[in-house]
This record gives sequence, C-alpha cells and structure tokens, in this order.
Amino acid sequence: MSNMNMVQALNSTLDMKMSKDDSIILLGEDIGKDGGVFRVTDGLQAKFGPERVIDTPLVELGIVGMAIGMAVYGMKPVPEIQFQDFIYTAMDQIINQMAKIRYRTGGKITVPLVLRTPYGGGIRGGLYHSQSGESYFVHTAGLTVVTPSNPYDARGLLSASLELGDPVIFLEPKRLYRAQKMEVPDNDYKVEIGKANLVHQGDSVTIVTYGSMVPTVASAVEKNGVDADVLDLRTLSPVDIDAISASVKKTGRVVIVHEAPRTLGMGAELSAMISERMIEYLYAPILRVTGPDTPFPYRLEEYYLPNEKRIMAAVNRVLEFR
Amino acid sequence: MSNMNMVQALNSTLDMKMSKDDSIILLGEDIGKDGGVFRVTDGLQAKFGPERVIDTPLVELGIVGMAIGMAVYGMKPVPEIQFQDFIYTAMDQIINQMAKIRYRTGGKITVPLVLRTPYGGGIRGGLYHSQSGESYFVHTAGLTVVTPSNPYDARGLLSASLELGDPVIFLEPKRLYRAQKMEVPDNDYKVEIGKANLVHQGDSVTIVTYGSMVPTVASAVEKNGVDADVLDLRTLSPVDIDAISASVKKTGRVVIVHEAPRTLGMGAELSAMISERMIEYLYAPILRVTGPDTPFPYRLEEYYLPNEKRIMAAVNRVLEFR
Amino acid sequence: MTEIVNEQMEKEKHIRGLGAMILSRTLDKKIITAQRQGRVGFYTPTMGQEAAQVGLSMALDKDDLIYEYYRDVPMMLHRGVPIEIILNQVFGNRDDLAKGRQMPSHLVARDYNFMSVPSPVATNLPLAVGTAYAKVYRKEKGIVVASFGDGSTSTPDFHAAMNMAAVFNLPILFFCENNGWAISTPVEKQTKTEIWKKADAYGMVGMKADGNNLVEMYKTAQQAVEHVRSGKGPVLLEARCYRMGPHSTSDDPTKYQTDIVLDGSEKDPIVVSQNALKAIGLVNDQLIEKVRAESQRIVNEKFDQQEKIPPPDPETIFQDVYAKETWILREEREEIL
Amino acid sequence: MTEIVNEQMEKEKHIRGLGAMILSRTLDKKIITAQRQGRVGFYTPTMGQEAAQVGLSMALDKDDLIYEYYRDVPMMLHRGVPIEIILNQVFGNRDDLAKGRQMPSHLVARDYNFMSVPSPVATNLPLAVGTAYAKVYRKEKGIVVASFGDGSTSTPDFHAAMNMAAVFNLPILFFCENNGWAISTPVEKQTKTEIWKKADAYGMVGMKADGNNLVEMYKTAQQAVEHVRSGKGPVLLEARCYRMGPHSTSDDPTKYQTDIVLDGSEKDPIVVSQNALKAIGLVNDQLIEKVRAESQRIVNEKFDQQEKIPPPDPETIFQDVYAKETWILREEREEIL
Ligand SMILES: Cc1ncc(C[n+]2csc(CCOP(=O)(O)OP(=O)(O)O)c2C)c(N)n1
Ligand SMILES: Cc1ncc(C[n+]2csc(CCOP(=O)(O)OP(=O)(O)O)c2C)c(N)n1
Ligand SMILES: [Mg+2]
Ligand SMILES: [Mg+2]
Repeated sequence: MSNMNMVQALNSTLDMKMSKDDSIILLGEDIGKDGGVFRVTDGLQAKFGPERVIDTPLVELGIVGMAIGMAVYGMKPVPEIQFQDFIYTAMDQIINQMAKIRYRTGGKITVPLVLRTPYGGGIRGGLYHSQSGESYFVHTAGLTVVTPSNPYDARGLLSASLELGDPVIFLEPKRLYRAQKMEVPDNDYKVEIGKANLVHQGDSVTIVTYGSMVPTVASAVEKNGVDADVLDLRTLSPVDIDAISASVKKTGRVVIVHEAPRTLGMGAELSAMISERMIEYLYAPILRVTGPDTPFPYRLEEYYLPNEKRIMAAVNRVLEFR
Repeated sequence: MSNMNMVQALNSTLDMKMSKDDSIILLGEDIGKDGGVFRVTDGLQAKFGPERVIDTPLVELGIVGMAIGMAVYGMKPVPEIQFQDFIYTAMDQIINQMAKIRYRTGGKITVPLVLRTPYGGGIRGGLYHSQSGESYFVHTAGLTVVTPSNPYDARGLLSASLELGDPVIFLEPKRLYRAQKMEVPDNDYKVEIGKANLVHQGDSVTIVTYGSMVPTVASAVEKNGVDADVLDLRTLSPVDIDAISASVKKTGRVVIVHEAPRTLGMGAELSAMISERMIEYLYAPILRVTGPDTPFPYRLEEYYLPNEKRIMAAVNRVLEFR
Repeated sequence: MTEIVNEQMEKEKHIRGLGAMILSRTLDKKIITAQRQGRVGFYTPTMGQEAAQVGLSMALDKDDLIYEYYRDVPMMLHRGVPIEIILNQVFGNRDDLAKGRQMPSHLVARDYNFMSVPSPVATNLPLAVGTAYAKVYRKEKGIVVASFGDGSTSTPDFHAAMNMAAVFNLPILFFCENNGWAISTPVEKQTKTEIWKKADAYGMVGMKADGNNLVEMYKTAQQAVEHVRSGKGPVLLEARCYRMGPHSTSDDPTKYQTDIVLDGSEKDPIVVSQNALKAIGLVNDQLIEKVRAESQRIVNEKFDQQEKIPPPDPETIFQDVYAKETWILREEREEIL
Repeated sequence: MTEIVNEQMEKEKHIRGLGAMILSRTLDKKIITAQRQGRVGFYTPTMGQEAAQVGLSMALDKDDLIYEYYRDVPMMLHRGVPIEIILNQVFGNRDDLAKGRQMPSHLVARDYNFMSVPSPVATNLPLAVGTAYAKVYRKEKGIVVASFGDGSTSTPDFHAAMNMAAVFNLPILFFCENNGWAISTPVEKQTKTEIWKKADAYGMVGMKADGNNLVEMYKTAQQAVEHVRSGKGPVLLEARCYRMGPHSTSDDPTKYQTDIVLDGSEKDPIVVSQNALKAIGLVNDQLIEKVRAESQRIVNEKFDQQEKIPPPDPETIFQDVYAKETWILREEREEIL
C-alpha cells in the first residue's frame, strides 16, 4: 500500500506495467523530458528511454495514428493527448480507424491501445482547456470509454484497460488529479471494465455520476443526509446496466449528474436506457444536472460546473415528486 | 410550382439564392465541373464561375476552415463535404472554431454558413459511405443541425439556413436524394428552423423521426393503419420541444426512429427530454428503433436500417403495454 | 540493360511482373463489365496503374508490410494474394475475410502483409509510421510501404505522416501513385509543386519514377527501397501513371476529362511495358497471348465460382465490434434478427 | 542604412516600434509578476518575440487583417490596441470584449483588425486563407497575416492552409515566429528542415528573417509584405527569435531547457534592437530611459485600474452561443442562476 494521488497512481501503474511488458510504449507531446504537462509520465523517459517514452511533434492525429499503427502490429501503445479539447484534430483517426479496424478486417487486425487524456473543468481553463467530450466517444461503436474518480480506480482501470485488447479512451478528470490522496495497493490489481461502483448506499433515490462529479455528489449526499444510492459508473461505454437497474428498481427515483453539456450528454443515454426498460418502476421524472449547452467559460466557471445546490434541488424534486 | 426531387430542390435553391446574394460562395471537392458526386451543384459553376463555385484540393479541414474564414468576413459560404463519413478530419474546425467563435469573441465575430453533406445508408456504401453522425453535431453547442426528408422541406430549410446568421450543419439523407418527386413552389419560401412537421395525425402513439426514416415510418403507419402522430423533426438542434410535448401529452406513448446507432443517438436526448418533463403522461416505456451500435455494413445493410417490421414491433409493444 | 537479361532470376521477375499486370487488367475489365450488368455493386478500376505497382512490388521482399490503398489490386495479385480473396471481397460474400462489411476495392489480406484499407484517403499513412516505428523498436528487418494517390497529398494525414517518419528516421516508403486526377480534380489544381519535391519540406529524400514502364519503374523502385532498407530514412517515391478508367464505377469522367487513355493505346502501361520487355528480348507476342488467354480463363472461372457463394450470415453484423460482444450488441442483435 | 535615417517617417516608425517593444516588455513582466502573486490566472509571456512582431507590424497597413496567436501582444500594442483591452481580457472582467470566457492571452480586438485566438494551435490558418479569398473576391486591397509558432508547422491546419493559399494564389503572409520551442520540444525534434524551406513544398515563396533585430526584421518583412501585396502569391516568412520566458505561467522550463535567454542580456531582442538603432543614431540612452519610465507608469496605472473591474454578470455565460437564445439555454439559465 502507498498513499498517493491520482497522478501518482497513474504514473506508478504505467511504470509497473512497462517494467513487465515491453510492448507498452508511450507517446505524446511533452511527455518525456517534461513528464507531461500534468506530470503523469514524470520520470518514465529517464527510466525507459526515449524510444519507449516518445516526445512527438505537435500533431494529435499523428500521435493517434502512429499509436494505431503500433497497436495493429502487436504493440500496446499509450498515446497521450495533452488536453481532451485538442483531440478533435485526431477525430477521424479515432472514429474511422481506431474504432473500425477490428470490424473492417473481420477481426483479423485488432487495436489494443489506451488513449489517455485529461478532461473537464475546474482549473480555470476556459473554452479550450476544460471540455468534457465523452459523448463523442461513447456514441462511437468500437470504443471502450473509461474514467476514474479516485486514485484506486485510476490504477485499477488503467491496468485493466491495458489488458483489454481493444481501444480504450481513458479520460482523466484533471480536476481530481491532485484532489485526494488515498491508500492504493502496490500490486497489479484490476478494476473491472464495465462495472460501476456503488459509492454510497440508500433506498430513496439513485444518483448516477462519474469522473469529476463523484466527490461533489458524494459530499452533497453526505452533508445533506440523503438516503441515496450513488453509482460511480467508472466505465461509460459499455455502461453497467445491471447496477443501474438494480438500484433504480429499488429507489424508483433517478438523478444523473455530469459536467458535460446536457444535450446528448451521457445523461441522455442513461435516461433513455432507464425509461425504456423500467419505466414502470419510476415514481418521478429522471432529472439531469449537467453543464449547460454552452462552451466552457473562464472567469465564471463555478456557474458552469454542477454544484451541491443544483444537485440537491434535483434530488429534492424527485424525492418530493408525486 | 415545379415537380422535382430533393437534388433538384437543393440545386435550384442554391441557384436562386446565389442569383440574389453574391456573398454566397460554394466550395468543396468535385462540386464544380463535375457538379458534385451527387450532382447537387450541377451547372452552378458554369453559371456563376469558378470563383463562386470552387473546386478545392482534397482536404476537408481546409474546406471547412476556409468557409469559416469567409463567413467571419461577412460572406455566406456553403461548404460541401462529399460524404458525412469524411467530416471527422474537419471536426476540430467544426467543434472548436465554427461552433465557438461567436462565443469566444463576445458576439463580435459571427459565422453565417451552411455546411451541406450527404449522410446515411441505403446506397450500399458500407462502413465509410453510410454513416449518420448527427449526434456529434447535436451535442456541440453553437451548431444548428437541420435535415430535410422531402424536396419541399429541402428547399425551405436550405433557404432558412442561409438566412440564419449562425453555422448550420445541413444533413442531406442521400437515400432520399432521388426517392421522391413532388410539387415545390418556385418562390423563396422558408421552412422555419426549430419547427417539426406533423406528417401523420393520430391519438394513440407518437412516433418521432427525421431524415431518411420519415418515408419508412409514414408508410409503416399507413400500411398498418396505426393511429399515430408522426413527427418529422426537420431540425435536430434545437428540437421542437413544443410539438413533441403536445403530441406526447396527448398519446402517452412514444417510439423514436432513426438510422444512427442507438447509444447516444438522437433518440437518447429525445427520450430524456420526454421523461424529464412529462413522465406522468406516459403509459409505456419510450422505445427506440435505431441502427445498432456497430459500424455500417455493406452487403447486409438491409438488416442495419430500421424497417417496417421493427417499427411495428415497437409500436405494438408500446400500444399493448399496461 | 544487359545485367537484367543475363540474370535468369531478374528475367523471370519481369515476366512474372508482366503476367501480374495482365491478370490484373483482365480481372479489372471483368469486374467493370459485371458492375454494369448489376452483378457487382461498386468498383474502383485500377487500369493504368499496373506498371507502377508491380514495378514497386518487384523491388519488395516478402517481409515488407504494405499499407495499400483501394487501387492496389495489381500489387496484391503480384504479391500472391489469391484472386478468390479479391473476388470474395468484391462480392462481399460469406467467404470474404471482412464478412462483406466494406465496399468492393477495400481489401483485407493480412496474411500477405497487406494492412487493409479505410475509405478516408491517406488515413493509413500515420498508421504506417507507427508500424515502421514498431518494427525498428523490435529490431525487425523489412520496410513499410504506404501507397496513396496524388490527391491524397493534400490531406492532414499525409503531412503528419511525412513529418513524423522523417523526425523518427523510419524505414518507410511513401508511394504516391500519381494518376493525374482526384476524381475530377487534376493534379495541377491539387497543388502547385511536383509531388516528389514535397519530400524536401520534411528533410526526406524524394524520387520520381516512370510508373508507366515496368522496367523503368522497377529500377527506380529498387533505388528507393534500397535507401529505405539501409536505414537512411524514409523516401517519397512518386510514380507517374494514368487513371485509364473512371474514378469509380459511379463516376462519369466525360463530364470533366477529355484525354482519357484507352485500353491498348500507346500510353497504356501494359503496351509500354510489353514493348520495353520485347525490346530487350524478354517476351514475345506468343507468350503474351498465352498469358492473356490463361488470365481470361482463370478470371472467368473464378468469377463465376465466387459469385455463387451466398452472403454472410446476418449475425456477422454484430461481430468484431469488440473482442467480446457487449450486452448492448446482444440486445440489439436479438431485437433485429 | 542611410535611406532610413534620411526619412523622417521611417525614423519615427523605428522609434515607435522600439517604444511598443518596451511597453510590451513592461506589460509582460507586470503580468508575470502579478500571476505569481495570484492576481492573474494564467499567461503566456511574449518576451523575446517583440522585435519579430513589431518589425512585421511596421511593414503592414491599417487595412491588413491579422490572424494572431496567443503570443502576439507586442504586435497588438504596436497596432494601437489599447492596453485596457488587453488587461480586461487578462482579468476576464466585465469590460472584457469576450466577457471573460477565454483564458488570458486569447485576445479579441476586431476593431483593430485582429481576428481572435483559439487555443488549438494553427487552427486559425485555414480561416486566414478563407478571409484572404473573400478579400480577393470582393476586390479589396489589403493582405491577411496569419501568425503561429514553430511547433505549429507540424499541424494539419498548417498543411491545409499553405497548400490552399498557394493553389488559389492568395494575398496571405504566413508568419512563423520560430522561438525554438514548442513547450518542451525543441524545433530540431519538431521537424527535420528549416521552416522557411517548407514553402517549396507548396510552390510558395519562403523567407527567413532575423527576428531578433527590429531593423533587420522590418527590412525582410517589407520584402515579404510587398511580394504578397503585389499579388504574386502567398509567402512563408520565418522569423528567428527567442522564447525568453517559460512556455506559460504553468510551465517550468528548467526541466528541459538550459540556455534560457535572460532579460537584458545580449541576445535580448530589445537590447539588440536598441543597439542597432543607437548605431544608426536613431535613439540614445536618455530617450530609452524615458520610454521605459513612461511605460512603467502607464502599465502600473492601467493594471491597478482594470484589476478593480468586477467579473462579468453570470447571465453572460448563456449569451452568444447563438444569435438568439434557444429554449434549451433559457431553461438551463433559469435552472442555474
Ligand atoms: C478524406 C476523404 N475525402 C474525400 C474522399 C472521397 N474521395 C474518394 S477517392 C478521392 C480522390 C482521391 O484521389 P487520389 O488520392 O489522387 O487517388 P486516386 O483515386 O486518383 O487513385 C476522393 C476525393 C475520401 N475518400 N476521403
Ligand atoms: C492542437 C493543439 N495541441 C496541443 C496544444 C498545447 N500547446 C499549447 S502551445 C503548444 C506549443 C506551441 O508551440 P509553438 O507553435 O512553437 O508556439 P510557441 O508557444 O512556441 O510560441 C502546445 C503543444 C494546443 N494548444 N493545440
Ligand atoms: Mg489520383
Ligand atoms: Mg515555438
């Protein structure tokens, strides 16, 4: 066991996995000498050499494309996109190559890789350093989408992602990078992909959330003594429908919380899944507490991010709904 | 009035608008001499000259970026992306520039343009000539997303889009390009953006659909004598919540039909909107009939596309639900 | 010239090369005709690019990996991809390695070191760079070839791949088959330089080849391959050739093109290459006639045979999205089938 | 040299240029210090690039349009953008033209013909091509400038813009401020050629300038601008300069960089430019001291003044997404505020 934050958890996992498996290669902008702008890859180039921890030119589509080209040839590359906001220049590589190669080759060629990228707001990044673009990936068949909300999960999910054999979009909530330290096992444990985590238990309402919103929701629930199931999805695609169903059938009331904009945010799919398979269990509307459908602001970002007040307003509305 | 198909409707609208307004410029691959691979711009270069109907090099991000650069300078460009499947190479320009310039400049700079692109399956195009990517655009704040389902709407929506003053993603269901001829007025009428069209009226169930699925749904409803409201959304962002609400509050039963994959397809947002604001009116689960969450196949595409059988199965399930 | 004639191996190589060109042309014409008859859905003819591809292929080893593009059937045939694999893909039938999922002309032949084809042009190029990197990392021999058309040089992926290949000094050959057109756009409107010169901008070697003449093409390709193989870094090789057919069976080139090179005319690379080989005494009309007849027999036979194979099972639509079927796909499969 | 000295206008131009450089440097240092004190959220210093920018700016006309990048404060000051506009953006306060929405260093000054800054690097370049096209289409005079760093040349947008500008022969000047670094990546690892030579690959003229010396920079910039203005086509102008500060206030260059150019050292472009102007008798220490003191006074005064302006109204978050507020935004606004 070691006491670490999420950055340290990710860093030590990469270190451990690279020591065991030399098909793992890291590549990205400023990940080598500089150790990444958030320091997730700090020290790894010094340890594993510049051939395995590659500082690339400034071209996201090249980083992603190269990584795919390594993966189809039997390596396990871990490309980093410096901010998720910049990933769109590589979107064609992600949607039309990464996600579709297994399919278009009848399974003859596969793409085992883990694309890491920090996402979300709360660090005064404004329009272009704060985006939560998970919907773009969740909507894309062929991708697996994962996001941890604490150091333990970060380590376990990253380890599991590296063994999956399919492309994983690994979204790191940058606001939580250093938000919390916790005891994390030193061994190579996995957090299963596709399984949610019940972080708080209760009978009156189900709150589904993930990533950066998990601590916010958990503290709102605790502070206000809400009798809630709080589900941390951990995997956004494919989601853990069993965990959701079990909770919703018990509580009959649902609130979904995420930072991404509401329209076609993750909450839309969760809400649709619930209302198409268990509407008869519901006592109240399925509410979403999300970022608004605007670009991400700089100076006023605290208004953008879902907060305790908004979460409690929604929770109270579904609890009081008759 | 003239009798025309959707290609002719689009072509004649561009012709009419360009004759009146010389700030309208078309640009794209093979749109000039060749008239576009679907012939939507046929004859326009001959009429308006190669400076106004520009054959570009093979670079979607350049086409979109150039169009934005024209729009911010007071022109009304109409870029064409040859197949929507290829738009992802321009995705950063769309998400981070087109959609955000008004916001990041405090309204000082605006982007009046209409990006046209054929989308959807049913023409044996396989993985890369059949995609329905509307979700990527609907999720992006700042974009208006429009799709016609017949020649009349095509003309009226294109005309309205050209006057909107904001960037419009104009999705043309290529399967319907030549599927139907109808009488279309020759004048410059508009179909209002943001307003749905009730294409069939009934009291028992609401079927929400758009684009290529409208004829399929309409014929299923008619053939089977279903007592249904069929709403053709016409605009996917912002959707016409009033039309949806009015119908759903009347019928209490909802089926959503689209060709795009189910997960975070348009149906997810529609379902979530309905269940968060009128769940108490619902007698049945909100069902979605959509393409599956796979890439688009070639030889077996008829299994991919929603058909009468699947639509009726869903309709009957919600009608019979107690 | 004399060294070639003297060496039996080189002699046979050229004859095999011409044979592959003729077989490919025969297959091409068969498929185009079949498409007009409604027996095939779509096709991108390869006529006019045979010498360029086969000339390069002759300079490659078995271990070399190829990121091919949709017009590379001649190269595939030359490298020994069975005609059945190609036809199964064209029909999208049950035996198609990709289970009938892609349009014709998007082949899969991993066992022959071809890496499969996406439709968005040039998007394989960055992958080729990654694969070349992996080969070097693993200390493997063999080079990587990435082929593409002249229009593809305008794409973002071309730029990214060229720059990265040079920065990492990788064993990769960028093979531009310049047929003069990108659908209706002539290369003069695509870019304002000669393509091979673009290599300079990346600190890479650029070469130009006569892609219309098998003998000349092979010579230049050998130099290019040798440079790459020896670790001196990537090369951009431009082969000048023709697109003798339409862009695809959906295209009508008469709308924009007046100077179409005709089958059997003096600019036809098969005619040019035959003449070159005849001039050095490697082939004669009799041999060519034999190859032609044999090609026609094989193509007709295989075409009829593979055409009969039924389509894939509808279940296949739901396979190979992930290593394991997700619950979502299971649910969708059960609803749809 | 003598022509310059002889012409009163040119003389004043140079003095004004140096003044803008000094004002910019003063502002830069003020903001960096304030950032360390927690009074400013973030900043990308511009120290070391003043001569390159101002030298170009001196060669431009009022009508010319600039697609600037985040380090172009010196150029903005030289073109007359009020220091208040810059500081309001840095604070993201109520008077910020962009309503406090973007990180500092992403300025809006449309009235001064600056076109605003996205963070994804080089993505303004294709826009610049479109604007240049529109200017030609409308038969307007004036050229378009698009500025960017050395790292930005690796991006897809650079390639797309360069190729299209050349194909359409547009009046656009691609201005690369090569400060040697892209965050921690030295230009030698970014690409294997000199940047100005990349012009060849597009059939465009490339030029290299000493971006560290105002007098030299201005001369080369004049040639480049003259070429573009006369309709001879686009130019890629590379100005060699230094990044004297860290990449941004979040960056720690000591992790990767050893040879940082210090403020006031002999490689500092202000020192170099002062010396050059002194050598031709245009300025003296007294004048420089006066400009310095005056700059400091203005910067201190404006800084304190603009810092006091309160943040924007929360309602602004929901504005300017569309021309008209949608029902969705109205609903969200009502829920949140
Ligand atoms: C990114 C992208 N944009 C557009 C297309 C449509 N398209 C298919 S082939 C082609 C022309 C390609 O020209 P070139 O690279 O010269 O190859 P050729 O077809 O001439 O062999 C175009 C525009 C595409 N496939 N991908
Ligand atoms: C597309 C994109 N990728 C990554 C980044 C993160 N980033 C910001 S500035 C920068 C380096 C830019 O270097 P250069 O173009 O040389 O400009 P400089 O900062 O040196 O002035 C990087 C990688 C970004 N802004 N955009
Ligand atoms: Mg071509
Ligand atoms: Mg730089």
